[in-house]
Amino acid sequence: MQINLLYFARLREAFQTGQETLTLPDSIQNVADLVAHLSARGGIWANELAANQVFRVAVDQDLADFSTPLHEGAEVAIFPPVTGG
Amino acid sequence: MQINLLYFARLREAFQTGQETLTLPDSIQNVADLVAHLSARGGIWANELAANQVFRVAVDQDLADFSTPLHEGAEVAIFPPVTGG
Amino acid sequence: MDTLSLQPISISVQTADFDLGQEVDTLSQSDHSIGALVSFVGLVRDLNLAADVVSLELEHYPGMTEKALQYIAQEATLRWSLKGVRIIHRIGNLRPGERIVMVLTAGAHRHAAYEANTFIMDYLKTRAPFWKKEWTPEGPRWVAARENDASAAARWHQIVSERYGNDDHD
Amino acid sequence: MDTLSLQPISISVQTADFDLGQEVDTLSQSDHSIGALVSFVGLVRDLNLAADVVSLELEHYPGMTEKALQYIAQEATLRWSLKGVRIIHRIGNLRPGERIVMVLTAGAHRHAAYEANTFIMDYLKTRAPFWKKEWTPEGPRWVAARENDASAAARWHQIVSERYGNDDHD
Repeated sequence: MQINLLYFARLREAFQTGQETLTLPDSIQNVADLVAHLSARGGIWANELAANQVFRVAVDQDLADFSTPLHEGAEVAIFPPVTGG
Repeated sequence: MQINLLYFARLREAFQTGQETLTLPDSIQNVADLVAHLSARGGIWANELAANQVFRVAVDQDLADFSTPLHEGAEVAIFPPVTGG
Repeated sequence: MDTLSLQPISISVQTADFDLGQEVDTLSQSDHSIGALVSFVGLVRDLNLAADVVSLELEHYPGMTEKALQYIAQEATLRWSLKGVRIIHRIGNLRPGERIVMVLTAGAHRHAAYEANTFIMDYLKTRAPFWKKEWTPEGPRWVAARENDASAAARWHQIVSERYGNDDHD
Repeated sequence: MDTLSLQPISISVQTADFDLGQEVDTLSQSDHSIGALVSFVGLVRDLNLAADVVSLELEHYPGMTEKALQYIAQEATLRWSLKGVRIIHRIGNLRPGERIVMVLTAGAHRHAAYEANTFIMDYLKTRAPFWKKEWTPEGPRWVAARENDASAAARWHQIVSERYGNDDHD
């Protein structure tokens, strides 16, 4: 399936991109699979998405957890813990 | 001793006065004594200051209880539970 | 904990209306270490009043009123780390929708400002000598005290002693 | 419980400043059954920032921001009996002393307005996608999230389920 990926704040700067469109292999079904897939890129991706890092994921603009399923055309955002208010 | 008595709101209207200066017999030492003294006037005084009535007493503009002592020149106010805010 | 000079307390008992935005601006511009401003505004409401009520009259005990409000504000600054407290309570005749009371609490952190504000209103409702009278075409009637208000104030004795051994509870 | 039409929710994400007094007036004049109005205003504070910080920049996730704030406000109207909720959050560049966020909650009774306001701020701080960056002469740095904020939001799950089986808790 194809998804639209967004990055915000510190992670947008670390990944040096705010957006990418990604076609995922069939084995990737949920958020955990996606994070592992991105982490496999190595370098900053492996560092920032490591198990000891704190980050948030939203699917279709709702906060998600690792078990949240992905679907064709999903908008998936990865960002640091929020600091508004 | 001589005290200055103030009444407010519903009690001011019931007693038909907002203020009186009272010279108390020596036996009256605290708020409980004073309330009994006023209650002994009978009529509306006995009704409003009966044990089953809810009212508040302030001595020198601080909320008091039945054991609060009185003193020469004290300002004693008797009023219904407050309803501001 | 801040010194008392950093916790300005300001109390007004007045017939005139007040401007909430201006009150908040005055307090926040006085000190840029203020991060959180909580305000409570109490209004004369329709539902509280029977359909035939034309207006509300607020009687108070001059002298004790100011003393009670000052005491309540000082208690709040002792219990929470605050940068400022402002209380305005109106007296006289008020119509439905009009403002009766305003409590502003300012602090570095929001939880102190929220809790101090709630505390002040709970105490004000049970300790400050104000009385409301409803005016109707048939005549006036005094508003009865709410038992809820007394239990809300009593609850603070327990909550504050249980949870706040110190004032660092943001 | 009131119908949803009696609990108007209004959300704004904007670069412009706002007028607290006008916001409160607009809400209170819309419904004379409102007896209690609680507002929270968050300010950029000096202490939060190192001495060399010139300004704060607020980034957000357009689309999700509005959705998250709407969700938070709706949750509050489901848990407490409210007459209205208004949330404004600013984005862009802000200097010390400037307003960042405003939450207004209106109800017939004060405890619902206080608690709903605290609830909204606790959730906003952990669920609404805003990020703060401090600008200094040496360059920018991202503000780190506070662990306190996450635990404050988590506490509501427990408090609300323990204390509020129904929405009549003035």
